[in-house]
Amino acid sequence: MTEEMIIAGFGGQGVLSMGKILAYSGIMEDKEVTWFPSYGPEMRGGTANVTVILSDTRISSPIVKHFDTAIILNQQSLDKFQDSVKPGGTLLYDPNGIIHPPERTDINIYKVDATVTAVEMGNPKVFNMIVFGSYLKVRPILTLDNVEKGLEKSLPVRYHKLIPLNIQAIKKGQEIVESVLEV
Amino acid sequence: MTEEMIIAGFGGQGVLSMGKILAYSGIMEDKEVTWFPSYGPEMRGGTANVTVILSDTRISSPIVKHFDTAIILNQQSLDKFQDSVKPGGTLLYDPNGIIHPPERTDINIYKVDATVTAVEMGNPKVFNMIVFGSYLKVRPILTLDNVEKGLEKSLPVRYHKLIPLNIQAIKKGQEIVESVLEV
Amino acid sequence: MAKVIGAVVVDKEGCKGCNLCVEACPHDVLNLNKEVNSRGYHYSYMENPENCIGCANCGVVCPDTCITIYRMKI
Amino acid sequence: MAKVIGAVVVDKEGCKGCNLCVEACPHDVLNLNKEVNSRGYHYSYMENPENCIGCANCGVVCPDTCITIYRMKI
Amino acid sequence: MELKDLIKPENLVYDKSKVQRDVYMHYCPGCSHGVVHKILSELIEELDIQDKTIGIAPVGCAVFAYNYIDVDWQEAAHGRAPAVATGVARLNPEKFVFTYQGDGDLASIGSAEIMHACNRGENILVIFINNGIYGMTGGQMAPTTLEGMVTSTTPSGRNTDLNGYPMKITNLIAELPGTSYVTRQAVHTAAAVRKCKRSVKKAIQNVLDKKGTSFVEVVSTCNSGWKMTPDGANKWMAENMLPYYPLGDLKDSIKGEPISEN
Amino acid sequence: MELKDLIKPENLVYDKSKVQRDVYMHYCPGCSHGVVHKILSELIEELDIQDKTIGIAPVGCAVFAYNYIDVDWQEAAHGRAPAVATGVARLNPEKFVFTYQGDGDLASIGSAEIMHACNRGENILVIFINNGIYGMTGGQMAPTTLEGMVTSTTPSGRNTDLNGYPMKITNLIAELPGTSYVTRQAVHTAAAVRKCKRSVKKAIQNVLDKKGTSFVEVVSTCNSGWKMTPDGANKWMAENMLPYYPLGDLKDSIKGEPISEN
Amino acid sequence: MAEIRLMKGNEVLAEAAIRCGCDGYFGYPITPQSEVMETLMAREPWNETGMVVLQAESEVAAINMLYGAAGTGKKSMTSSSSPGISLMSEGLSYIAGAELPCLVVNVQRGGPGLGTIQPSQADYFQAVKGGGHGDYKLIVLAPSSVQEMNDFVDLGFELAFKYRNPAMILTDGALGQMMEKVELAEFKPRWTEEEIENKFGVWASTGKKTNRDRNVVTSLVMDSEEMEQNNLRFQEKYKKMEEEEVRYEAIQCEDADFIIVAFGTCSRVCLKSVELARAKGLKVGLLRPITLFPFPNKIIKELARKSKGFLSVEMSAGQMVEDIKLAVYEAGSTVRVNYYGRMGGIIPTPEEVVDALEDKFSWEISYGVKRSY
Amino acid sequence: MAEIRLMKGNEVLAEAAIRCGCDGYFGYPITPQSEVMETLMAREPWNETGMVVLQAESEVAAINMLYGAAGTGKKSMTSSSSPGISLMSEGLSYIAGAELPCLVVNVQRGGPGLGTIQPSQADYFQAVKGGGHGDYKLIVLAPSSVQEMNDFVDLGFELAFKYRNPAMILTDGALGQMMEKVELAEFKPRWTEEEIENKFGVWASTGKKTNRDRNVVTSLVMDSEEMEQNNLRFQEKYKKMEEEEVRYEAIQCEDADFIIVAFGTCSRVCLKSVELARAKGLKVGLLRPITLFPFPNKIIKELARKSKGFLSVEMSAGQMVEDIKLAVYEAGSTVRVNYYGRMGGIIPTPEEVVDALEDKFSWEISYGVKRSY
Ligand SMILES: Cc1ncc(C[n+]2csc(CCOP(=O)(O)OP(=O)(O)O)c2C)c(N)n1
Ligand SMILES: Cc1ncc(C[n+]2csc(CCOP(=O)(O)OP(=O)(O)O)c2C)c(N)n1
Ligand code: SF4
Ligand code: SF4
Ligand code: SF4
Ligand code: SF4
Ligand code: SF4
Ligand code: SF4
Ligand SMILES: [Mg+2]
Ligand SMILES: [Mg+2]
Repeated sequence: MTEEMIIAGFGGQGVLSMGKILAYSGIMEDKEVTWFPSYGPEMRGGTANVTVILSDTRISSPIVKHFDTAIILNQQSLDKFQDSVKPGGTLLYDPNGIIHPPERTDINIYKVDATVTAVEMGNPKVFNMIVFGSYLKVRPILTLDNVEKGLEKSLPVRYHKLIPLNIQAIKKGQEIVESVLEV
Repeated sequence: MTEEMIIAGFGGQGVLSMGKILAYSGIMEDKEVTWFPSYGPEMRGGTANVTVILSDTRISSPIVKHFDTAIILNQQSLDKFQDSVKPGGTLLYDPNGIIHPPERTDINIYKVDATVTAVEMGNPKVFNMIVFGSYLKVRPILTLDNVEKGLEKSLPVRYHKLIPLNIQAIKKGQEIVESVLEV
Repeated sequence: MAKVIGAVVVDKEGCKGCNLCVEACPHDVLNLNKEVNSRGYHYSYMENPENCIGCANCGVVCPDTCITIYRMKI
Repeated sequence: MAKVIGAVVVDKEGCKGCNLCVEACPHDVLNLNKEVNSRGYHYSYMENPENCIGCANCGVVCPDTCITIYRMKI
Repeated sequence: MELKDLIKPENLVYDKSKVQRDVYMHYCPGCSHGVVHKILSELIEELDIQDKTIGIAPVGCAVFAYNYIDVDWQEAAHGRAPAVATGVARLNPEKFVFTYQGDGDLASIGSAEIMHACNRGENILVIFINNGIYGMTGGQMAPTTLEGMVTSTTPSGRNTDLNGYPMKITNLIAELPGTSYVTRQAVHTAAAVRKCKRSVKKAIQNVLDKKGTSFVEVVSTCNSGWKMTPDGANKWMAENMLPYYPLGDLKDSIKGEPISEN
Repeated sequence: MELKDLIKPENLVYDKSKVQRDVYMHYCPGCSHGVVHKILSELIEELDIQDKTIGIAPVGCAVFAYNYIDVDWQEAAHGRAPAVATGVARLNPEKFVFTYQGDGDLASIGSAEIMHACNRGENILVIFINNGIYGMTGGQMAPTTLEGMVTSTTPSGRNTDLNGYPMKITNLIAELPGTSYVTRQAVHTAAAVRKCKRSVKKAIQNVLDKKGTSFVEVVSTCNSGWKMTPDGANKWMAENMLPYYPLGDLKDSIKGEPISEN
Repeated sequence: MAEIRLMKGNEVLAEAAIRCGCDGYFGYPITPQSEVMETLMAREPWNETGMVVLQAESEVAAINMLYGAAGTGKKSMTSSSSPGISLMSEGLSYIAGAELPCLVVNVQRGGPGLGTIQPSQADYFQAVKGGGHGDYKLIVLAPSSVQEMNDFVDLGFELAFKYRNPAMILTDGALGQMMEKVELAEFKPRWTEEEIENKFGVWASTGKKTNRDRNVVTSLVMDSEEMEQNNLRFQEKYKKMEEEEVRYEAIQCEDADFIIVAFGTCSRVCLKSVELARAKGLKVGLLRPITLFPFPNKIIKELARKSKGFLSVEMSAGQMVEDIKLAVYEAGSTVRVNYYGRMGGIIPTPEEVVDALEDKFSWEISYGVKRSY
Repeated sequence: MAEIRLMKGNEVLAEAAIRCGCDGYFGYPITPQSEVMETLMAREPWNETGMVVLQAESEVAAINMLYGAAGTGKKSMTSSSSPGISLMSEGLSYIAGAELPCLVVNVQRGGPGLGTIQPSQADYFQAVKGGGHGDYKLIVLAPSSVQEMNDFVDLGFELAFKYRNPAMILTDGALGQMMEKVELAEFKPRWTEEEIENKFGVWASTGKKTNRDRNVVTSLVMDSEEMEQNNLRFQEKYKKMEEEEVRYEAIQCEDADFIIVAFGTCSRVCLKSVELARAKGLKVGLLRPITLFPFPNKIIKELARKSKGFLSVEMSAGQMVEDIKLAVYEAGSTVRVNYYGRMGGIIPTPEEVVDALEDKFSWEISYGVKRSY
């Protein structure tokens, strides 16, 4: 199993930390992982994206041209990465602020209204965990158990009390994700 | 004509400037010239030497292993350079302070008592010009006329009044040089 | 004594919602908008335009030079 | 009052003839020799040894630490 | 009276300088750099020296200053702006040359270059943005970081035993005979900005009059690096930075005046 | 009484220190470097710290200092001795570390390193030989060269318009809170040598007591570079250098003391 | 049991330093490697192992602090990125000249000049040919994973001390910023003063004991004959490294017609290119130099005899390609060595490498034989 | 009539600068080149041509002053020797990245580290491969006589301005300290502000006129795509130099069995070696690269086809020899390239070069045919 994915959105949406939890959860399943962020001063208030690869074997290139999965959290990122999803691959997006939704017809497209749901849940910070949950639903490559362990590993101990809330958000995400197109 | 020579002695004996006047005089005869000094902090009160080459044609190596002529002004330099004179070449030295005189038998050896003569002339500074005169006597490769022109060129104008004295010293040197061995 | 009145125009898109003008205004004229501009910032606007005396404090402190100020005596 | 007498020994070969000890001596004990040492320097020596009080000024200023000093009360 | 009657060209009292280029700046919201850029743009316009001004941009958050102030620029290596400015000014004595440097740039890596340019009395203006931190690289300790201040390389606060003392480099600069005007200003209030502008104007005038080096420190905020809101940063600065870096002129004399005798 | 009765071990009052190595020094006759070397050797012996001393030699005429004082040494790149000393001292806090630097080394190329080592209050001794010239390289202008002084790069005398001002770097060093003891001494007379030795002793003791940076400037001669006789140089120094670089302690306090308030 | 973590390359450099018993780190912030010092400062190893971490006033100061620290026999290191490493050139030359063991990390970014902060490999020449003056060599290690970022800290120190020579980890912004699973090493105690004295008493300046002559750490030798002897000794040392310390990884090279040569980040990309090419039926192998100096000449010479061509893939205008050509020439071979690369901070994709290979060796691929110039 | 003088190489660099209309010199003393600045200071050209001469506080400052001066379109230069040039590495990379024309002189001495002050050629790699970070090239001129020390100042500026690229004169302590007869150039006026504006108004920062956009001198390009374009442009420029600016001298190479390759001081020595060898009946020629970058590859390729071997003679551990091998390899030849050199400040003698040649090519000499590896 090798899953090559990109997560992209605004800085502040928790893009990098979602990738990190993913990677940590992968480690809990004894997978090889690579987390490769874009970096630079434009990150200050600008866009952020991270390539995450999980694999059962040695990971070769951290630079990926065609992704198995793209998790897209704003229009800019959608425009930039839509075409990079492999035919038959998966694109998951939050429709908030999206004016031009994805147009590909050869990939699986899902959407999750995480922005709205997070506000509804009374905590905008769980936004990225809702998205993460949706991802786990459509690409069940990790068990929730290991994700919980991943959370434990990636969060400093003082934040461990927030893990139940995060798990709740993940479950919520699993519930609310909608299929737009399945190929 | 190519004359490759070394002039060596204590710093302060006017080794470098003798070389310079030689070189300038060479230029006056339209020769190619190279003046290559040893340099370094050991010069402060230590030894000094300079390789001078005069030639009618393009000068190749400024680094010379075997010299046509060596002008030697102290024991250290004699020890160091005696063996570098080409068989049949010329060694001119001032015996002052020399404990072990040159021992080669295959070269022309001359000596000039310039230290003493300079004191006698009432001006220790003309020491090197006396030596120079001796050299010109045994290796008449330059005319006195051109040497005078060379002096003019190499001395700052404010010292031009000293040229007659220098010429006098040169002439003195030409007089007093003694042949020790001619092969 | 002549009264001085003033008005400011905020470059909505240029504003980064830093709130410095709001703090700098001696007459509580300005505030940050609930809405965001296209760059995601809650931009500054005249909440109480009638209070403005055109003192230009807001303009002077704005790091992004988004405020143009008008003043007249009446 | 007890009189103090002194004497110095100059390391002839180490001396560079800088003359600083000569200048530093309050009793004109030292001078530079007419002769040179093997390194070509006019080395310092006690010209007027009887004047020496062993004050060590000469030793203290010598940059090449060539002077050893002895003193005794008589 | 309606706003549209008021908002008319004849009533305009404050507007963006023509010397400021019409682009968005990359600075974080509320960053002091923007305010100082504005002051410079306005003065270059007011003094009508756009065509003779050459700015030297640093490496630091102001590295893109050349995109904001519409004059000729040179981007200098980190810390070396005073040397670059020296090269420019010596060969172009009729130009107005200024450097624009951060505290990391000027007081750390570039401390030799600033001391010597000021000691030579190069005829330049130095703008020194002291925000007590390395903004550009993500908030590391600068030489001017206050004791106890948290940065990414002093996560438990600057400890003078380990990291040394906050450096009042402007005080040292004032001691150098090459400088003629040395002042410390801030831009955290409208009054401070106006005062700062007057100081910078005087400093520029000094350079135009070939009086030697003029040096303007601007005690500034870096709300991102300090992890505060922009107003919070201004307040923190007033309460913490200004007592250690008090505002005012440190020197207003003529070039060549000797430093304190001892 | 005969000399041979006087010249006996029991009457010995002054001799070469055992810490000074038994080799001829390469310095020009009458060079101040030798005197300062002697002071250091004597004190290292007196304080019995030979086995914990690490000296940092500069690039300058004293580059071979390691051949003369019998302790462990590191030869530093030109100007960087304070950084080298920092590396040594931080990792070896129980050693006694000193730098020995010329005015070109310390006040020109190495000005950033010396300012920052002193600002951090590195627990080291800095010996600063200010002879107003670059001795080693043949007598070029140094930052401390006096106005009007002739050197090979100021053949018509130092002109402050072109070359800037003679720099009183020790005064700046004294302003830095990391230094605890800062003094300016000379070695041109026996009295000055004795006084200088007392200062160096105090400075070393400060370092042994971990009081931060101690800094001893020695106003010195370079008779070769100045093109004078050794005594002539001493006189010239007393008449010309000392009025500009007056002798005495500039600071004797505890590390961390703030610099003059403004 | 070994500790497994997910860490950034930069963070792991810091953690590995602490664990391998490093005594001191001196650095100056620069993107994309500031996390090295930041991690160290947050870890406060001075409380744990006694390791000293100091933010220097500049890279020039940092490299000279390193000189001082290394000169006392302590395990010391610095890290920086391209412009900062340039500033260290004089210091590196001094360190090499004084034969001080230490570790320098270059997390490369795109140049020349201020350039970009994105990853690059354009400091290859600087690292392997000597950016500073004079004839000297660094031992240059090129990690290609976060795990190797970890492993090469200890290895770098080991080689540095073995040869009394500075070692460099030449990596780039991608590896510095990337997180991967890493197995951390066990903690090793720092050397005590006695151990250092025993190991290096011969040369380190630790304070002159009565039982030995003073130690002088220096690169100065005024006498040319003596300095030449020094130089010859250095050259001997470098030769020994070439004989004994070459490290590389050869992947699917046995039957390969074409050998891609790539190090660091590029080698990861090219690993995938090999897969892609093989999938297309092209017999491609990957040679990954791990030591850039000493360069794996011997294996290249061997491969030169059996392969139809080499492709050097670099994030530079083509630097390592010269060393490959030199090895091929010295093998008496004239097989073609091509270069493909990206610059400005761009990492090539696996696909474009395959395209480049097909393009540059289209003749060889069509005719199935090698061609020389 | 041209003025003939006897001058030191270092002095002539200064005189040539004044005469060619140089606007500014920035330097810091270092043996064996301090006479350059000393001569300038004594000449006081500011009174004569208006040229500015400034003693900087360090080499780092000097190179950055040069950056500033060159950035205003002025003809500016610096000089130093090996350790000082290392300190300039960052600045040189910036100058290359900002494409500023200027002249840098390296009067080399023996390294690494403080080393010796005697002549050396061990900064060859640093000069031609780029001592600083990133992909950049200097135009490198190697004079071999005091006359060329004179001529290459003007030539260096000419090429620097033609390509908007820093040029370097790579020479050594021997040529710097040596006096020879030199024919000085006529005085050229310095460019006026208008001439600079006309020539370089496009890029130099001379003060923004209303009729043009502001000029920015920078090497910073945050965007990688754009930075890559920059890099590609630089590479184009370097390629153009390789096509158009190669300079060399080939002496008695037509019929030569063996080609000695040497530059600078070594080439003078080898000129005599050729005489000595020919006198012994060995057909030896001398190829003297004048431009080290661009390197005279073409002529080497030609000679590779007809000769039986190359001997690179260097005052280093063997640096240029790599470039010769690369050229030979690219000629599809496997003819042997050997190296002979001295280090530590020692200049080889003509005799030892001949001995080395006979020794290293004894096989070829005995059998009269070429041999490959
Ligand atoms: C030689 C070198 N070292 C380090 C850096 C990284 N760097 C860029 S900006 C900067 C410091 C910025 O701080 P400051 O000068 O205070 O400016 P600010 O961003 O706070 O305005 C550093 C260390 C660099 N670009 N070059
Ligand atoms: C990087 C570098 N630049 C320049 C030099 C040349 N250099 C050697 S010593 C020296 C200055 C010496 O002057 P100072 O420090 O005052 O010591 P002094 O000889 O006067 O005691 C210089 C410039 C060098 N060795 N290294
Ligand atoms: S001009 Fe003055 S009163 Fe009006 S909004 Fe601005 S600060 Fe307030
Ligand atoms: S100060 Fe400027 S940027 Fe900040 S909120 Fe006000 S208008 Fe907006
Ligand atoms: S000890 Fe005193 S009195 Fe005696 S020679 Fe020396 S200085 Fe003169
Ligand atoms: S001070 Fe020392 S070196 Fe100088 S003359 Fe006296 S004894 Fe000799
Ligand atoms: S990081 Fe700090 S200095 Fe930089 S732009 Fe943001 S607030 Fe300003
Ligand atoms: S040159 Fe000057 S500093 Fe150097 S040894 Fe001679 S007198 Fe002393
Ligand atoms: Mg800052
Ligand atoms: Mg000095």
